[in-house]
Amino acid sequence: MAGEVDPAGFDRAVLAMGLARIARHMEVVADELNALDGQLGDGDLGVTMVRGSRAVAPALDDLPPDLGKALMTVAQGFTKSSGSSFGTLVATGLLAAAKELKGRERADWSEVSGLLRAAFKMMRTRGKAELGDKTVLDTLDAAATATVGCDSGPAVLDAARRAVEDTMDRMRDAPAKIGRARIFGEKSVGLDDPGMLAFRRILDGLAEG
Amino acid sequence: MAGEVDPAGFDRAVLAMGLARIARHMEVVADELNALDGQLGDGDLGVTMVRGSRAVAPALDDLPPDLGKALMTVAQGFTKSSGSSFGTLVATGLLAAAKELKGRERADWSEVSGLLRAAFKMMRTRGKAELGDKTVLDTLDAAATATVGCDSGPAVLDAARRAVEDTMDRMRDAPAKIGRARIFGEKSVGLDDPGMLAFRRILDGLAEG
Amino acid sequence: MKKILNDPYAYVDEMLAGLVAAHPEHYRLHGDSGRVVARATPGRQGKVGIVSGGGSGHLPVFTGYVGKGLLDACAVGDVFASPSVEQMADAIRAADRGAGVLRLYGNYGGDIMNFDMAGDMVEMEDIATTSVILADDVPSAGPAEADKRRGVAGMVYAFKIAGAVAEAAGTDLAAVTAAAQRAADACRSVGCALTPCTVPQAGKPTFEIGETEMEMGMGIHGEPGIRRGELRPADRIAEEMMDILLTDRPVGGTGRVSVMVNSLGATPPEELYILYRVVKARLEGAGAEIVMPLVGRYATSMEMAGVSITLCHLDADLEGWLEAPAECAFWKV
Amino acid sequence: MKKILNDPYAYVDEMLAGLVAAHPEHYRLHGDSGRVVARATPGRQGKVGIVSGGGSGHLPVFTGYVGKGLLDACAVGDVFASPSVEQMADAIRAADRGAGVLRLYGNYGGDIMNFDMAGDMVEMEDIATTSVILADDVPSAGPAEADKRRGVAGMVYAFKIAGAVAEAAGTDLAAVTAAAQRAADACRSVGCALTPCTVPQAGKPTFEIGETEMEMGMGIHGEPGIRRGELRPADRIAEEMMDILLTDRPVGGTGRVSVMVNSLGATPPEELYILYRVVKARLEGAGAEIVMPLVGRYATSMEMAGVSITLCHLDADLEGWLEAPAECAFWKV
Ligand SMILES: Nc1ncnc2c1ncn2[C@@H]1O[C@H](COP(=O)(O)OP(=O)(O)O)[C@@H](O)[C@H]1O
Ligand SMILES: Nc1ncnc2c1ncn2[C@@H]1O[C@H](COP(=O)(O)OP(=O)(O)O)[C@@H](O)[C@H]1O
Ligand SMILES: [Mg+2]
Ligand SMILES: [Mg+2]
Ligand SMILES: [Mg+2]
Ligand SMILES: [Mg+2]
Repeated sequence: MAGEVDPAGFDRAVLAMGLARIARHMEVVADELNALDGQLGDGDLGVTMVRGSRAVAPALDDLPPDLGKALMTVAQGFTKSSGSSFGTLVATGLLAAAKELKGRERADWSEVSGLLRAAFKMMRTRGKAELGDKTVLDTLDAAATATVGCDSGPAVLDAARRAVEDTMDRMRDAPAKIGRARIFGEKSVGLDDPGMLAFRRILDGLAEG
Repeated sequence: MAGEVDPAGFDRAVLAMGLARIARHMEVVADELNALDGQLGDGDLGVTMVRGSRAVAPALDDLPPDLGKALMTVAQGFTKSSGSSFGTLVATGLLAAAKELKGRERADWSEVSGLLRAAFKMMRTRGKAELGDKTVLDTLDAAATATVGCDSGPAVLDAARRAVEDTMDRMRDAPAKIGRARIFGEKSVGLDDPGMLAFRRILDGLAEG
Repeated sequence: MKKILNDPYAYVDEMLAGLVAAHPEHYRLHGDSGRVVARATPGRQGKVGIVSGGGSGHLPVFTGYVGKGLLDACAVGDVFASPSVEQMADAIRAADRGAGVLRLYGNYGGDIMNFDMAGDMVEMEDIATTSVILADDVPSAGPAEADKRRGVAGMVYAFKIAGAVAEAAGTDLAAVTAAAQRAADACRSVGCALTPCTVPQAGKPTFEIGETEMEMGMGIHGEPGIRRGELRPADRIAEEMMDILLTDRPVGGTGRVSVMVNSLGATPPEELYILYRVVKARLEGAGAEIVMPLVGRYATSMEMAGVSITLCHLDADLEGWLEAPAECAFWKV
Repeated sequence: MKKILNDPYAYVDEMLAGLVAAHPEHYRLHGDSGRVVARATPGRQGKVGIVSGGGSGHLPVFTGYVGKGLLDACAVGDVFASPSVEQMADAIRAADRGAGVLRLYGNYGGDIMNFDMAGDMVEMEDIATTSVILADDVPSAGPAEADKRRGVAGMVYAFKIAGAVAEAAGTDLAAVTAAAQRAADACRSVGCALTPCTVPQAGKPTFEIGETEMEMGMGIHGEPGIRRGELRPADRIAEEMMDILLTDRPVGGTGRVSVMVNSLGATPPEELYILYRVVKARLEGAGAEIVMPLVGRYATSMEMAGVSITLCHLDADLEGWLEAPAECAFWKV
């Protein structure tokens, strides 16, 4: 953090700091995620997030300056550490963002919305889910939309968190239509989708000091 | 039963009558035998005796006049109907007696002791048990000894029953040394040997009108 | 549910260590993850590779079927959990003999995502891949949504048939893929569970069921079935299962059918043979001729009690491939 | 203990009906009792016959091992009960190809009596018989009373070895009997039970055991073992079992040993492989070289959970016979 603060954008140092915050927060919320996933699936979502972040941690201190390569490195942590759907989706989203930022050492906060959109698209292709299926995709789509035009870190984060929260409230009573939760059918009504909650907790982690 | 009564001996008619009585009595005591065998083994001794007697029943009305052949027929009922040890031992004892009586249509009651002795010997060879192992052999040996010189049906039966009863009282607190009961070791102490009880119930059946 | 194990988190790694130690003539570990099993003696250069993968706890599925005339390699996940993308990519690499690799596995979202992503990864290494996904579990979705059905024991037929085609000289990736797809399309399965099993890391049974109950149509991970009720006599269970299978796809075509009566784990072969009487009678009553019946433990859920029945509707090609020689530690044809 | 069956009294007959219906190329019923299984294709004229028999509920033991290079015929009793004398005599007749018949079975009083008596019966028909009785279950009696030990999974090695010798041209009854005796002498087994099983006709478990207990040395019908206690980790269970086996008979001679890690029924292969790591390490640590390890379900007690380990100490002859080809529905060598 020797450089000056750049309120309009981020580089690998800011990225590393954000990832470290997320990693710390995942340790805190792991049980909560496991428990919710356990009600509708196999109860490993917290484990997935913790393993993934821990796999990434050693690389944070010297991420490549190229933001694309940096995000690739982070994605690999998730493809290696676990076979759970959410880990693969996270890796897929990171790869999509990585492609967008390839060759660049700095990006504007105003680009984040586009990165979220890119991640959303590739994750939708990978998982073959649709909007409305009550998956992490619904919150990601909402976040991408809500952050359009946000040009500071706090603005982006704020808008994204609000959008995710609203989406979760809106969809809580819908039935899950994909993944393990689908087989529980009606049981998913009234319960949050675990993947949505995980995304929310990622944003919470970024917001924590 | 058209012929005169022969107080000194028996033929196939007397044999058939005796077997019919035993068969009837086995139906009565089956549960008792199963229960005792169940405490020390597989609980099938009553079933074995009932199946065996039922298998013999159809042949009783025209047993061959040759007492040897008649006893062979009875033995076969037991070798076919079940694989349980006691069934095979009964068949073995019957075969031994059959060999002794081969070619004869009548035998003296005074010969019964010798027949029991022959049965005892062949059953001992077959089962490789020794006197004192707490099996049917101990009662059979006692009955063979006690009936020496008895020359009427009632005398034979009386002596045999008393000998069996005494032997059971004497051996009740000994541990079983052979068969399934052996593996229960100390548990057999204080319990009658199921095979001894079966022999006693056979004699009881003969004594019943 | 008592289990013989050490650290639940070491369950799969120790299991694989024992597997390759016991059968070094069949299996070897490939790569760094410790979770890829490949043939001890690789197929000939130029052979189309066949790879499978999925969660552990189903032996012989998946890993057990690595062998000549069957799979080339397999990625092994934790119990009932998908292998990672990296492990799947490694398995594809292990299976590659220069003629491309067929990914042949069951219809589970996580496995599909991961195998797809693994395919993208090896594409950059110039390994061509195709996919055939088994979706044979009839009760898991209606005929209109047949592509949502889960993949269960029909997998074994697909491994066998695709494996035979890949072994034959001069067959390319398209041919092996097409044959695998025909095998997948030919299979219909139904399961019936009597007891759950326990995932070692979870430490508790996958579901609850009464002392005298059974659940018809239940999935191999304890996915809910279509009817729960009192345990019925064997013959009625077999009748109900055959009804489900023959309603979904009646005997037709050549009339030649292979049938698998499979224990989900704890159910002993004695009970499978009792069921087989009715299965055979029903098939013959429907005009079928039974080819190579398989009765035993071919696709399991550890110590779950229950059975599954799979029909593989054959044509002359499929029948020939099914009967071609094959060999792994669990099955020799 | 849930079971898939119809009338418990029809269990064995229906099981056999299914067995021969599923594998007509291997098995046929012989005689009137419906309880004698013989090879579908009898051995050559002049071959020494090998017959076994005993209670049902142990598949593949006994009936399953009828086949080329194995048994010629088998008498099948009710579950855990001896076949009748007549059935055994019929099985001997079915096995006879004019060169006499070896009776090869386990050390249980009822079976011995019945097989002896059956031998007497067929003697009158000029069929010569010999007997070799397996007594491989180490914990069932001390070394001084080794002849009182029960017969368990070692049987499978004896079937295999005697079967190979009988198949070879020019071997007579004495040679086959001697080889079988050598095989029987070479085997040592120990079992460890986690749960009981249920005899269909009895309808209740063979014994009771706590939710977290195991019993070391327990017999395959639930005969009491030598130590009951808390379920231990897999590695410690394997260590204890290997201690028992290697104390009774250390590795010696050629140092070549075959080992069977056998599920008693419900215990899945995953757990057997976890155990196998330690079994192998212990054997190699004792200077042994492992030949043809067998990991699977070779001798069971229906749905009992637990394992047995059998060592077969080999010499060059035994090793050759063990590896000779053989084939039945449950095992191909
Ligand atoms: N095909 C899919 N498309 C989009 N999101 C998915 C898909 N499958 C699962 N998810 C998301 O992942 C979450 C579950 O993740 P995870 O627990 O890792 O799954 P599993 O353990 O079943 O592999 C779900 O709550 C959902 O948000
Ligand atoms: N080897 C033997 N020698 C003499 N008697 C025996 C022998 N084995 C069993 N018995 C007798 O048979 C009785 C048990 O008979 P049964 O219930 O038919 O045995 P199982 O069911 O174990 O085959 C025992 O109580 C004993 O009296
Ligand atoms: Mg999950
Ligand atoms: Mg998961
Ligand atoms: Mg009994
Ligand atoms: Mg009995």
